[in-house]
Amino acid sequence: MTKIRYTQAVNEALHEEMERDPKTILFGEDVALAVFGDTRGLLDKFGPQRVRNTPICEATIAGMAVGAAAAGYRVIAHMLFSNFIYTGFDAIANQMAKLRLMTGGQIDLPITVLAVYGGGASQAAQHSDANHPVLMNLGGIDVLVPATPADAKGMLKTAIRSNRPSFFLEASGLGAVGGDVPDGEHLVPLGKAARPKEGSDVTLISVGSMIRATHSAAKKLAAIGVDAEIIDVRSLVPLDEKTIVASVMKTGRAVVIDEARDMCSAASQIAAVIADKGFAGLRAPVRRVTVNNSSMPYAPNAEAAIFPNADDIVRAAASICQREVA
Amino acid sequence: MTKIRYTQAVNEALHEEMERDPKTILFGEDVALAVFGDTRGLLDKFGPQRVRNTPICEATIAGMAVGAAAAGYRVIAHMLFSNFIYTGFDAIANQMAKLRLMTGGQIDLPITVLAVYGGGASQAAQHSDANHPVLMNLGGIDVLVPATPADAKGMLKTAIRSNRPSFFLEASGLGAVGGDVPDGEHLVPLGKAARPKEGSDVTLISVGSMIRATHSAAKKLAAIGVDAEIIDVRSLVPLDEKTIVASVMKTGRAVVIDEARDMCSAASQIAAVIADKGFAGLRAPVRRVTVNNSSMPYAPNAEAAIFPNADDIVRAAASICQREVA
Amino acid sequence: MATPNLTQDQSEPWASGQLAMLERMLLIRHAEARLAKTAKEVGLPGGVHLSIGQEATAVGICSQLDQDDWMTSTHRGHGHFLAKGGDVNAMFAEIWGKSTGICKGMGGSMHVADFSKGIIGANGIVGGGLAIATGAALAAQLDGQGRAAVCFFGDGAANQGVFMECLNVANIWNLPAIFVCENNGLSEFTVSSTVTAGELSNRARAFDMPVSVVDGNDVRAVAQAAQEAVARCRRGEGPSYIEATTYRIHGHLEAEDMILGGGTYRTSEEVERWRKDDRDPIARFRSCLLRDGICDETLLEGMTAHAESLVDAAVAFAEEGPPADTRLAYALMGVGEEA
Amino acid sequence: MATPNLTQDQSEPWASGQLAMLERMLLIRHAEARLAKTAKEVGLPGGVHLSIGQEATAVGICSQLDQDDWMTSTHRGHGHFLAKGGDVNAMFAEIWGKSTGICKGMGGSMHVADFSKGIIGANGIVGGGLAIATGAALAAQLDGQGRAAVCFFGDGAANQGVFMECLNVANIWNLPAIFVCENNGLSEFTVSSTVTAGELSNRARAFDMPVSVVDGNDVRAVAQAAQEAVARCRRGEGPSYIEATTYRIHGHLEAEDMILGGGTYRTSEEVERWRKDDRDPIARFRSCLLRDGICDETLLEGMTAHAESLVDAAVAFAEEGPPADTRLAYALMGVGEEA
Ligand SMILES: Cc1ncc(C[n+]2csc(CCOP(=O)(O)OP(=O)(O)O)c2C)c(N)n1
Ligand SMILES: Cc1ncc(C[n+]2csc(CCOP(=O)(O)OP(=O)(O)O)c2C)c(N)n1
Ligand SMILES: [Mg+2]
Ligand SMILES: [Mg+2]
Repeated sequence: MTKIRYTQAVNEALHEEMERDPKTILFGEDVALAVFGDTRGLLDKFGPQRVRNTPICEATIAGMAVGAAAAGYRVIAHMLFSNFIYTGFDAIANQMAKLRLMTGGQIDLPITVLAVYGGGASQAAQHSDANHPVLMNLGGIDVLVPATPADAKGMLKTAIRSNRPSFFLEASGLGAVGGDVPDGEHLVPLGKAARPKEGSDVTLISVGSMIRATHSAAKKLAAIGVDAEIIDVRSLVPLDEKTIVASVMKTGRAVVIDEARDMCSAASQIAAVIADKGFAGLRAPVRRVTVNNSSMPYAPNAEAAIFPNADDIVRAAASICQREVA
Repeated sequence: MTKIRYTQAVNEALHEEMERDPKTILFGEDVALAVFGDTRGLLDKFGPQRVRNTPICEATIAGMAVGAAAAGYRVIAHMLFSNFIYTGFDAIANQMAKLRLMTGGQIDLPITVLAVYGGGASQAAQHSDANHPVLMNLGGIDVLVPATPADAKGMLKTAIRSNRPSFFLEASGLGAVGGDVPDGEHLVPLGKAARPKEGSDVTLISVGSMIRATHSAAKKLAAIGVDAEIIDVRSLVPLDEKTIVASVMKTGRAVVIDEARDMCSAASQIAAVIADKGFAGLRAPVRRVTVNNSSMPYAPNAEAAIFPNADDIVRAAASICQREVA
Repeated sequence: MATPNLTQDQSEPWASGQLAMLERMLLIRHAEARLAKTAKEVGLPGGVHLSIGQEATAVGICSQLDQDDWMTSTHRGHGHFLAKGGDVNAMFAEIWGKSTGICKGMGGSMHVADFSKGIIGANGIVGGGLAIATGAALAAQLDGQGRAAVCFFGDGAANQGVFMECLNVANIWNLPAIFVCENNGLSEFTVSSTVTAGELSNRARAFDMPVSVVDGNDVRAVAQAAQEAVARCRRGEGPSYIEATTYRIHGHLEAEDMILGGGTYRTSEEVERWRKDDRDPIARFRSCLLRDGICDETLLEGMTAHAESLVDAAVAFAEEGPPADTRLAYALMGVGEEA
Repeated sequence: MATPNLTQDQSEPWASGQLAMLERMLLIRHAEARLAKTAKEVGLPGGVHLSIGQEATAVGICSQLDQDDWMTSTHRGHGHFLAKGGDVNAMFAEIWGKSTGICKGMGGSMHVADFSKGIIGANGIVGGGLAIATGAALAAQLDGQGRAAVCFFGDGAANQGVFMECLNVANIWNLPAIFVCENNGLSEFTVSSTVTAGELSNRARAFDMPVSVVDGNDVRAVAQAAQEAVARCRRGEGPSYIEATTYRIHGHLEAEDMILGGGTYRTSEEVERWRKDDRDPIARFRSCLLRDGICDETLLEGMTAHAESLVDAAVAFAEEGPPADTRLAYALMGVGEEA
């Protein structure tokens, strides 16, 4: 085990996978100098054929990823901030998500798109979207939101080797967070949720970036006598419905925590799954802690006011555990 | 009352609203000759200044809508098929949805975007998306999916007069369907669901295009002794949670029917709302009848096999009403 | 298709190359005429966009390509598919929505693709193929085998910003890409000149791209331009732009009359002018071949009959095919059967 | 700002127009230098992108605009905002995240806007302003009041396809739009020439757009080009393209060093060259004004001190302002308080 930062974990995964398969290529805006640090050193190691700075043209970046993958390469495309995904959205939604279907399965599309998502740093509305729900709805695309350095490394490696297109979304608030990562080859399967804490009274289901607030909420809940279980839904597509439902069947209560805007969020999807498949075990309403359908305002205080935090989670959990919050 | 087709209702609304306010303008690809019939006659009546054929450039069409609206016009933009929304998605998700927030409310954006959505006609994956969920998640944009000619006319007129951006989505399967429309000025408020059928055993909550299958399912359910209530969720943003929850509190059971892919669908959102606010009255799991995360295949039999239909609804309802289906 | 030797030397290879081009043009024409007939009389699923009148562009370009070269197409893609060596039976079965279709019935008319022949596919999104072809060109460059990637697109698509983005990327990376604009003067029901500023070819020039503007109804001229562009790709000299002036004889799609409900965007005289033997690409090429003594009327009749028989066989193949697999979509989209 | 009379005639209006331009350039320079200092010493929320070294472009263009004319800006938008008449107090308060900010603290540095002055706003999306400006130009055309819509964008943004789409639409509709490319040779941490094919101005020429390429650090040259373009807008003669060559002295954003972690994309010599008096737009303009006898050193010192005092006042105004309203976002997004 070595303790490294999340960004460093991503960087290691990229280095290892590009080393492993010479048909793996990477391109995007400023990947040479690495805006987020995650692509650092790749150009030097793998050269300007396999690692390319593109012009600013997200539509073409995403479309080229499809074409190069269809023509036999394993493509990693960096889209910088997840808000810039929208600029390339036709190639993502109409081509990447659908080409395998439309061609009757003639091809695989081994594409991994990287992007940093989420708010909390006063980046204002156009640099703060947590837009995994939009990607989840497309079908045909895996959506990954690892919350720890170990998962970041292991899931990214798995995603790059996968023959399905995937979005690997790095929570902007987690980039500097450190954590232990197993030494040597470390792969984490996609589609499996993690359970960082067991508990018996309520299941706190955390999506991606929300893991820290969720851990802190669990501590606060313990103080008022609520024993919370935490599920870290690190993979949204595929979604590990089994683990989620099993936990809720055990605790009887669920709070889903997601930085996305509420409408059609991952939280809503998970709540819907629970209301269907977990109904038999449900003893209370399924609560969602999400962003109330607003984009992020710039002012730190205004952003903090609408950004989901530990207290919101505590309040939601307490409300279904018949506990009073101070 | 006059019986007209859905498309005709849309056309009437456009004529009336452009007549009403000379600052209302319309542009899009081939709006002059009206690919779907909905913009027919507008160029002749309102002239080439206010009604303009654009080049094929959805990014600019959507962006111009924002600019022209910010500069004082009431804009109607036609995007043809809802899949083409993706090509203009930056202007929608990063600009249209956010500009009012980012400017601290300096402006309104009276924009109505028209698009035809949904499958069922062998148009294949790139012309069949039911992508209202993606729009619902953006925040700041109203999303309307009227299911009858009367609602199409009344809601479109309201949407055009509204100062919020809205997407008015016409179900491709409903364009030729006829229905009574009140004579004279007919406005339908946004954010109110309709209840075309009362019932006591289960609430069938239909999103947009699914209304016909839902009605037919209700008839089939009656035959096996299930008295279904139907809610027609004609407005997704704003969503009429009250009407939905009240109905489920009464019937104790809910099936949500939506042509969208399941993940983060409107159906999931509605199911999540029920699992939260309607939990007290729930007597059974909340079922969703949606598309199982696939885009539409071309072959009519393959499309029909994955497209939600009346039998799927009947099965879902029967499963929570302890009824056997033949 | 055998790459025709374009230097007119009366030699056997030259003659057989020329005949191969005509053969392919006839196949496209007859195939599409049959699709029109079937759409009208029996009905076909979905929308059908025909390229009748534009066969010389598809065939001229593809005559210079190998099977290994990549090609992306448009919503009007049957001609490109067949010209690049796609199988007419598999194409018909696809349009009939059968599991014997080239895409197993999952794609239909707007999405015919055959990766084994470098056919990345038609595209329902106007401009959708541009960046995909550019990505394939990147792959071709990395492969280092001298492959080219051709992108067909229309004059309407040339107004999509992604077109210019791709010209830029192809140039800065010196990619073996060939951008082929089929300028038929129409974008759906809009006369392109009313929505297009400047000469399209100047857009390519602005990116320092070699440009050639040719008579798209003269298959030899198209092939000549393609030959040069392909040679540049093979030699690693980077991208080219070819603009072929042509015309579509049929409607934007076969259901056009119904959609337009009496509205018009072009005169029937204009259509008739382009149907004439002095403009029709097949008629023109036939008279060239007759004049050059490469064939005679008998041979031509035989070729026509052969094309028609291939189409008959394709219809039979399509009709006989089993229906599409109703569960395949889930498998291909990678979803479990339980929602 | 008073529209300066650009014909040098030593008359009072001419001189005062020139001084007004210098005044605005000084305000921008001092305001941004203060932002840099505050970002470094105290910290500011979010990312801060400064246009130090590019003041002549913003001021030269906006000197020719009326309050009614529309303008869209970029992520590097403080200069455009101030040049178009935006209030420096309200801008600082915005960056400080206060409810007295021009956008009530909802937008911040990358989104400063003031519709009452035609400032549609800065934009965090590279290329995001292009279609918005084109839409404003459409509105201006429909209004029939002779208004212009100016769109500032960078050489990096010129690689976004929407740029070419907008050139096309602006031309075919003859819109009163002015596309102003601030060509500073850099796109974030990439030297633009490595990702840009051909001359940018040729892209505009391809759409038959009148083009003028000017020294963007010569405010008079920029104003001259703008004057012609604005006149075309006023007369209903359609769009223009202006390319102003310039350079950004500061990093892409103030946190650049931290982000780059030792990596570099330009030499410090290059930066120093552009800092010199013979390149710096303010130093150059000052010597012109001295040479032309429009001002003397005393006046210049007074103007500089005035700019600095305005900035001091702006900081005080920003600091004093009450914090942003924490519920405003919901109200503006039109959501109820209950999720
Ligand atoms: C992104 C997108 N916008 C609009 C359409 C609708 N559409 C289909 S074909 C077409 C016209 C295309 O014109 P052109 O590129 O010249 O091709 P042609 O039909 O002339 O072969 C349009 C607007 C589409 N399919 N995709
Ligand atoms: C759509 C989009 N892609 C990428 C970025 C990240 N980004 C911010 S500024 C910038 C470079 C812009 O260069 P240019 O347009 O020349 O403006 P300059 O910074 O030189 O003023 C990039 C890539 C963004 N903000 N938006
Ligand atoms: Mg065309
Ligand atoms: Mg620049």
